[in-house]
Amino acid sequence: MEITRYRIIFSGSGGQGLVSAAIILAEAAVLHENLEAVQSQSYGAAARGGATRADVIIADGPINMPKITQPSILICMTQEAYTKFSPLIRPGGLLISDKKFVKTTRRVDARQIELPLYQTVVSEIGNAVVLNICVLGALIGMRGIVKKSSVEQVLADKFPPAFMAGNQMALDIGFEMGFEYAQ
Amino acid sequence: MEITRYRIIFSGSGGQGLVSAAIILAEAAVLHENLEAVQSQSYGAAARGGATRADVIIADGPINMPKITQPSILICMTQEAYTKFSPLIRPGGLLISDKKFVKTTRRVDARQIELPLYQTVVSEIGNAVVLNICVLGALIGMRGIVKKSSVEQVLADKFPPAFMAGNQMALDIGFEMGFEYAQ
Amino acid sequence: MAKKKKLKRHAINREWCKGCGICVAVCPKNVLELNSKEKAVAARKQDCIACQLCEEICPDLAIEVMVKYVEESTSGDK
Amino acid sequence: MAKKKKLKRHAINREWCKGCGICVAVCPKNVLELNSKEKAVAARKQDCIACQLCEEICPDLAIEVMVKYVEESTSGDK
Amino acid sequence: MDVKYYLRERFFPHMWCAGCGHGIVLNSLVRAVDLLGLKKRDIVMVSGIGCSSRISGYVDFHSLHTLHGRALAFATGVKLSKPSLNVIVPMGDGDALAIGGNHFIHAARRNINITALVMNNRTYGMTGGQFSPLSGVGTKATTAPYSNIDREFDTVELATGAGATFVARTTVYHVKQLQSLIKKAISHDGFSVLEVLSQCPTYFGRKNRKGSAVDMLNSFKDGTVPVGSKKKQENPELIERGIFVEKQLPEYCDAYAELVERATAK
Amino acid sequence: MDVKYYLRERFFPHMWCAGCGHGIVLNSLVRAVDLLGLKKRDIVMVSGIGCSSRISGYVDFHSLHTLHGRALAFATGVKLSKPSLNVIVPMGDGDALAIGGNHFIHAARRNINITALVMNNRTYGMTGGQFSPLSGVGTKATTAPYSNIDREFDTVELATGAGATFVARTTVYHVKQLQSLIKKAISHDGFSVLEVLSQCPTYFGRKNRKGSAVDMLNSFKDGTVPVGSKKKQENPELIERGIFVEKQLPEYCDAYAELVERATAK
Amino acid sequence: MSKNITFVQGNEACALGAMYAGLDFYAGYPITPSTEIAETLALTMPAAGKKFIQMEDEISSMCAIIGASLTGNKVMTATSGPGFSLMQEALGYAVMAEIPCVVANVQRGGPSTGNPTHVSQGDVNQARWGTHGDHSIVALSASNHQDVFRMTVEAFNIAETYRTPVILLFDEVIGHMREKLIIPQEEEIPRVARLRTSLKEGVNYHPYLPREDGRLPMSDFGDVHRFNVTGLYHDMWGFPTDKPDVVQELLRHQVDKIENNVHKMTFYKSYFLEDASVVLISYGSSARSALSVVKQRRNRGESIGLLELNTIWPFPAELVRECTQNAELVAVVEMNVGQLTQSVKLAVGSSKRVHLINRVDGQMINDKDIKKILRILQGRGI
Amino acid sequence: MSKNITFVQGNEACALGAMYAGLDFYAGYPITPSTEIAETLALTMPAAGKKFIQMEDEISSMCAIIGASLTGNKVMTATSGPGFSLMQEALGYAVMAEIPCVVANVQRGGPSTGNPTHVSQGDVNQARWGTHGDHSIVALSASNHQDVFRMTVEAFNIAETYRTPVILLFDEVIGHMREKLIIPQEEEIPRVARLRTSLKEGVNYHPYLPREDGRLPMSDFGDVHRFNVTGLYHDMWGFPTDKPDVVQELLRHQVDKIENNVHKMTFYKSYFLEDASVVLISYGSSARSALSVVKQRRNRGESIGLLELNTIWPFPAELVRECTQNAELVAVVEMNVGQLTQSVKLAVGSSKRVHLINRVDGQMINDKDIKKILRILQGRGI
Ligand SMILES: Cc1ncc(C[n+]2csc(CCOP(=O)(O)OP(=O)(O)O)c2C)c(N)n1
Ligand SMILES: Cc1ncc(C[n+]2csc(CCOP(=O)(O)OP(=O)(O)O)c2C)c(N)n1
Ligand code: SF4
Ligand code: SF4
Ligand code: SF4
Ligand code: SF4
Ligand code: SF4
Ligand code: SF4
Ligand SMILES: [Mg+2]
Ligand SMILES: [Mg+2]
Repeated sequence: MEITRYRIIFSGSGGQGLVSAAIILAEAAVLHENLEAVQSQSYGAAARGGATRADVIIADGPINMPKITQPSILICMTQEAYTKFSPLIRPGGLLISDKKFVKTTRRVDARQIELPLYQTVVSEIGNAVVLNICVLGALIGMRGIVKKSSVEQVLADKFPPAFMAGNQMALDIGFEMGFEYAQ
Repeated sequence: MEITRYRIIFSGSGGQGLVSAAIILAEAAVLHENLEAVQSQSYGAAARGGATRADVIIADGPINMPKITQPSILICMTQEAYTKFSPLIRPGGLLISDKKFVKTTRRVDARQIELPLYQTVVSEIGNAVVLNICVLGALIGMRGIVKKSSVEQVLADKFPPAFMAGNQMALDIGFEMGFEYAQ
Repeated sequence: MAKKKKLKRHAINREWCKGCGICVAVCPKNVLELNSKEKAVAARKQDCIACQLCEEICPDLAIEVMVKYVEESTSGDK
Repeated sequence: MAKKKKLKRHAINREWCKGCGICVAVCPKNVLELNSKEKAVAARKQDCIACQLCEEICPDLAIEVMVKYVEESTSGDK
Repeated sequence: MDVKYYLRERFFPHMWCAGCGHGIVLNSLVRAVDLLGLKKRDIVMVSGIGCSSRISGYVDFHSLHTLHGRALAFATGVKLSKPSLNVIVPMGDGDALAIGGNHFIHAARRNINITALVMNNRTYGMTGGQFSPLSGVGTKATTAPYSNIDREFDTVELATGAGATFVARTTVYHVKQLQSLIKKAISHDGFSVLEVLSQCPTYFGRKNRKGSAVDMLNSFKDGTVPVGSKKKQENPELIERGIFVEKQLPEYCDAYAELVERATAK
Repeated sequence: MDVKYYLRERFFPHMWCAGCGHGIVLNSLVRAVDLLGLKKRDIVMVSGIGCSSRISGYVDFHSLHTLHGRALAFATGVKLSKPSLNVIVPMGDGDALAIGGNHFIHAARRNINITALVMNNRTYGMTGGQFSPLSGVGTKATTAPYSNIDREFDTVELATGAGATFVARTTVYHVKQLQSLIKKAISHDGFSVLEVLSQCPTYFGRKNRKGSAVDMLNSFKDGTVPVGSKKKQENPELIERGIFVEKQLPEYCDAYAELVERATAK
Repeated sequence: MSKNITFVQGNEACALGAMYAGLDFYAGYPITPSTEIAETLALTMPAAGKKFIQMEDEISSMCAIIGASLTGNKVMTATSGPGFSLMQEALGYAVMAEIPCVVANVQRGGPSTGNPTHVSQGDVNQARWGTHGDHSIVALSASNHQDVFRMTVEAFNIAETYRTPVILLFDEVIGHMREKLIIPQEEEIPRVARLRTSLKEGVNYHPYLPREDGRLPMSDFGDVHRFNVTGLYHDMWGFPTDKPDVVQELLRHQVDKIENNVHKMTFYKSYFLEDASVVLISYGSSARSALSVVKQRRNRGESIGLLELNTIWPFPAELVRECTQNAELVAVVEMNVGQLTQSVKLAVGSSKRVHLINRVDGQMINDKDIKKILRILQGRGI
Repeated sequence: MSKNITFVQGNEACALGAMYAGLDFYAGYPITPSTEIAETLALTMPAAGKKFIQMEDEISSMCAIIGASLTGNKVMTATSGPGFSLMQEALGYAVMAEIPCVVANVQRGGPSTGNPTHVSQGDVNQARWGTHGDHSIVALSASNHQDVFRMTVEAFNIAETYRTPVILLFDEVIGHMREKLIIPQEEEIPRVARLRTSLKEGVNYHPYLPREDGRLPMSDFGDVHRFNVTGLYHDMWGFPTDKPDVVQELLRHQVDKIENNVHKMTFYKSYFLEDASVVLISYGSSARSALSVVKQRRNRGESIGLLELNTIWPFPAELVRECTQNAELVAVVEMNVGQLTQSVKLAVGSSKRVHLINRVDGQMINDKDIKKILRILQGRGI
């Protein structure tokens, strides 16, 4: 019997690199922690204009169903994404959103955590490109889905060395912000 | 039960108009004598280079099978056609060939009649184009498959008036030549 | 007498504007800019010459430059 | 010394020839004709200048003009 | 001008990315139609598949959104069966000249009165940035990671070689010219081809470091000159804009009408 | 010359009608190959479907008889996968330019080293005489009983517009030129197009009262002039023969080899 | 003698049937053995003021007739195997966009270029499944020219009634042979006209909203209603959507409008089936030979019958089940490796009773071929 | 951590599998959801000195790979529904001319443009019958990336062994999702090389004369043997013929080489079938959900099992019959209106036991969907 640990949806807009964040998370789990993971995302005309969505499921054993109907963790990086996806969240789940982009409502039955991710990244790194890594940092800071070192390894393997510093900073910033909410 | 009267194959080379002759015969039967007829012919690369073949079946009632395996009457207007098709003829059938083009052999189990059709047409009409009509004339002269008047009507309906004289001559010549062998 | 186009107002459809910045870039009078929500706004209306270039080039058909036609002022020095 | 092409013989493949008459028409010396079986034959061999046009144009590749190369006769008047 | 009169408003904002040049073509198209005074019910937009092809869904004409590459074949059926209609065919560069190349040259050959707008963004936008037959040697694309070795067509030369009787080119930067050429192309009695250079900032731009949509628009300004300009001789890299071919030859539907006269006279 | 060395004799006499021009193309082709001194095993003939396409079965090279209109696409696979081969593609006018038009223009665009011989008899011979995109306005055909309204392509202009780097035309009457142009086309390093006017006495000739095969050949003699001849100016109806385009541009397989170098260098 | 009697090829009968049905627009590309359909229409259509166009290939032919259908015309194309393969993408478009159109496929030997001048019935299952994606299809066949004419008219009727492409699956023997055809009187065969919406300008017209009776009235391009036509899943106005419920409903609608109306589109002929312990099932030219065998055997007193299917798709499973209920032996006579036999087996339920009698060498199956195999099936050896 | 572990899309797994199998030549045209196969190969092939070409369309892509196969290469193309429809004519050519090649079809919603970014398994029967004429075909599927890789290698193996086109029938979910793939060691999966004739120059080589073991050794274009390749029926040298006996023999050879070797090409997985009274049959991504249901129900002690088919065509009827012999209920789980269900019914014989569990709205069928329908089938209502 499979033991699913996490069903995570990253949502936001096309340019935010959330698909990459989802893949990096899944790779950290699969390549460095001997876990299973499945990642999928939205395609097509929907993906072009509106909200993107990237799903990651992480588990100890084989994952049969790659699609998430009820995320245990939902990350929303635009208002549109929040509106569209927040109804899906599993009651009692975790919803992380960005303070600048999302105005949350009370109607969501989940623990909602608003973080000033964008603002922090821009002010501390000066480059919004690494926002997605910061999101990822916050997520694993909050919930130890994978080890920070695993993510670091993926980043090191994936990107040219020149990018490492920025990524590392973003990851650290996010991690710290998230860690405050760790349970 | 169908009563098949005639299974006739016209064979020769592409330019000889034998397909037309076959069609005219069948039309005479269908349009003017209330008989049933089916006509078919060879197509494709085979038809281009080698021997052409046009089949006509004429019967009192419905004709189910349009293809002739054993013709009761075979007309051969080239040596190649003779070689290829004479083995098919129904034992005791009738084989009509042209003296100029075909050298017959004894090996065929049929009544073989060689007529100087080409030569006569050329010398008496001076135009080999109507050879096919002459062949048709010979055929119905020999075996009253359809009335001569029926063929004349088809010719009149099918061709411009200017052609009628030549066609009529050819038909008459053939008919007379054939009539000598009428049984 | 010649009539002259004058700006009435810019009707910018915030729902349709995607903040590409094309109108901002092509405006010959630097009238437009993107606001904090990345939507076009007519920040310097007074400079607008109602050329309608922004309207005609907006890929999201989000701008209408409402114009009025006024008679060419002849009161000035000839 | 210049060599000159001379006819050895025409090899006409009767099996392949379809009697189109093209060789007959293009031969500059009117060497060829169709026989009663509608096959090309070299009726006036003596006139052939071995130009091989008939060979090169025959659509049925049915003609080969066999040639020999003889030295240009210099015995005549110079 | 009230562009909304010509639009199917409920589908706006449209699906194109921010800064996509295709929206500018749409903008100019409705203005050209307005200037021509055409009735909406007399226009059929026939398109294939691609980002560009989605344009037909946004205009309040009859619209036929067909198969990738086949729009001109469908359009030929529409036009010949009802010649009174104005048939406009917006096409992507892949749609028109990769998979659809054959219908393109045959429509040109027949000189059937259809207007083909080739929205050339030098990429397959809809499928995510593969190279197209107009990308050109040296460009990058998801299927040309080591840079492209495929020579490009010159749309104008191809259309001309195929016999099109109206051939023109401009860019989405040159909106006035764009409107005017669309008008001329629609008015032309015969097959007309208008190539419009259009930017895809999302794929072509990103892959080829062409900057923002604004940067790409500026490159249209700087990289093109009017037909016959001297600058072109000095710098052959420059792309010419304007009308390259404009001639009158029998239009296909007209020729068909004459054929019917011949046939019924018999 | 021993043409039989290059022929598959057992299939002779061939299937073409008496006087069909396609046989003359075959005749010239084997001579051109002989003159070039090519080895039989280094040649692949790729053809589509049509009377013309049957030519590949008669020559003792590698032969690939494919689908109607698709020969150049198959040939592209052959050539790119083994660039050392000489790939020659004999095509009918319908095969090359009706159903196969797209592959034709794209092969030209890519400049892949393939030789396309367009055997233009202005009809669909194999299917019995329908009009083709090269028949021309005013001709008759089984599908144009009231005379044809379809404009024709000019093969030379189309190939040129598509970017072919070698474009030539001659007729089966001009056998010496035919041999020489086939040689040049094969030798050209890039995509080469040679249009050969060829007679179909059986269908085009008969339907259009062009007389015998000999008459049709004579019309090629009388109806054509060398490229650039003054006669053409006096009589624009005349068709030019000769080389129209001959230029060197990077060949596709060569460009691919360079691409591999770039990719493996990484 | 009445002028209505003609002696024509099957392909001509098809063309004449199409004219009778009201054909307005034809686009095609020549291919043996279907070419005479085009050639006949090239002569007759312009003379009747109708549109005939020879396109650059089969793909564009299929596309062109769809375009022409949308301006309000009855349309058709004709082809054979290779061309039919090329038409599959656009055929699927006609299914999805619900465009009335008729496609004749005069079958020849396949696969590929195959045996182009010889007979086959090898495209039966391709007609059903040739285009990608879930869909249903209508395909009719005929074994003589009178039926070729009739089925051609019915094809147009079904196309218009159900807004669907209809395939005419003929074969080389039928296409090429000549036999008698009596052209029906003007009103002899009912003809279904294009159903156009009666909604006036300004009233919201839904091109894809079925009426209570299931039919979808159309509106011509150029008429007052402007809507969208697409090959994407779409809503009732014709605009693209990927909403799961709309997708599912549209797919079901398109499949069900055919499958639920099998009985209304089933054409067939039965010969001596009442008491038949041996039932032959056939279609197209092979049904002629099957009929010949049945008549011969009946003359000998054997209880054998024939079900000739003029409707092949949607498969008339109910009819086949009924007709074979009491049969000890069911044999499908066809010129392929057993394509319709599969469907017969599924319909009959017990596949042990169902056998194939076929010929696949390019020659028409004849009475002797059938009798030979039948003897063996009946346990009587060679 | 071994370098052989990767985390990739199914499309990448397919591309990597093809490289592992020895892919030399790829030609294709982009289309969602298959494009990543081409994109991955555009990156990896040139770097390995292999040939990658983006053609002008799918027709030419299919033709180009056939041409390249004949020079001695392992070849492949990839596409989705609309492109697959366009490839049908040339696919039939590959069947007729017996050309080894692999065609991946990553299925999306059809018919027509359909639902291009959503999942479907609607091309199952098209894969079988999409090209005209009688023929057989091989089609493989997979439900996870390890199998995608493996089946891709097997596709090349079958293509080479039987000189036949092989179709890889994946679906959007499999193509797009990312999961773990362990790249096998160099010799871990056997790879079948092109079988070339050992005949020397001058010795009469027959490209279409089967050896005793049924295989037909090939000779590369450019090598010493010159022969003819055609889509017409042909003799053992590859030259066209319409001789009835040759035609029939060639057709039978081409059909039988596939149908008679079903057992050799059947790949499948079985879960808990030994004692299962309920047997689910599935393939592709829907098999994942089916497996999930089976595991859940087994945990509850129910006797339910799953047969996952990796080989879809030739249909492993014998296997299905065996696996379902003792089942009270057989349910085919697929994302279409029941395409494979038909074949299962024919195999099982009694169609009353066989049911369809499906979803056709573009969404992946999940465990809940299956359980819902299963309850109803088991008479337990909603
Ligand atoms: C037969 C077929 N092949 C491929 C596709 C996939 N496809 C959709 S749009 C497209 C290309 C789009 O490029 P282009 O035509 O240039 O339009 P753009 O999106 O760039 O405006 C492709 C390859 C398809 N839908 N149908
Ligand atoms: C897909 C397809 N469509 C149509 C045909 C029928 N067909 C065979 S050859 C041919 C045209 C032949 O004309 P052309 O290419 O000019 O060659 P020719 O016979 O005149 O030499 C056609 C239409 C076919 N074989 N395949
Ligand atoms: S051009 Fe249009 S979409 Fe772009 S910023 Fe201006 S108003 Fe907004
Ligand atoms: S109308 Fe002209 S000046 Fe005014 S804002 Fe627009 S572009 Fe600027
Ligand atoms: S050209 Fe050739 S085929 Fe024609 S007549 Fe002369 S030898 Fe015979
Ligand atoms: S070689 Fe020349 S001269 Fe001699 S027969 Fe031939 S064409 Fe005539
Ligand atoms: S992908 Fe490119 S072409 Fe498509 S909408 Fe975005 S910018 Fe425009
Ligand atoms: S039909 Fe025409 S093209 Fe074909 S072989 Fe005969 S003459 Fe030549
Ligand atoms: Mg594009
Ligand atoms: Mg031709």
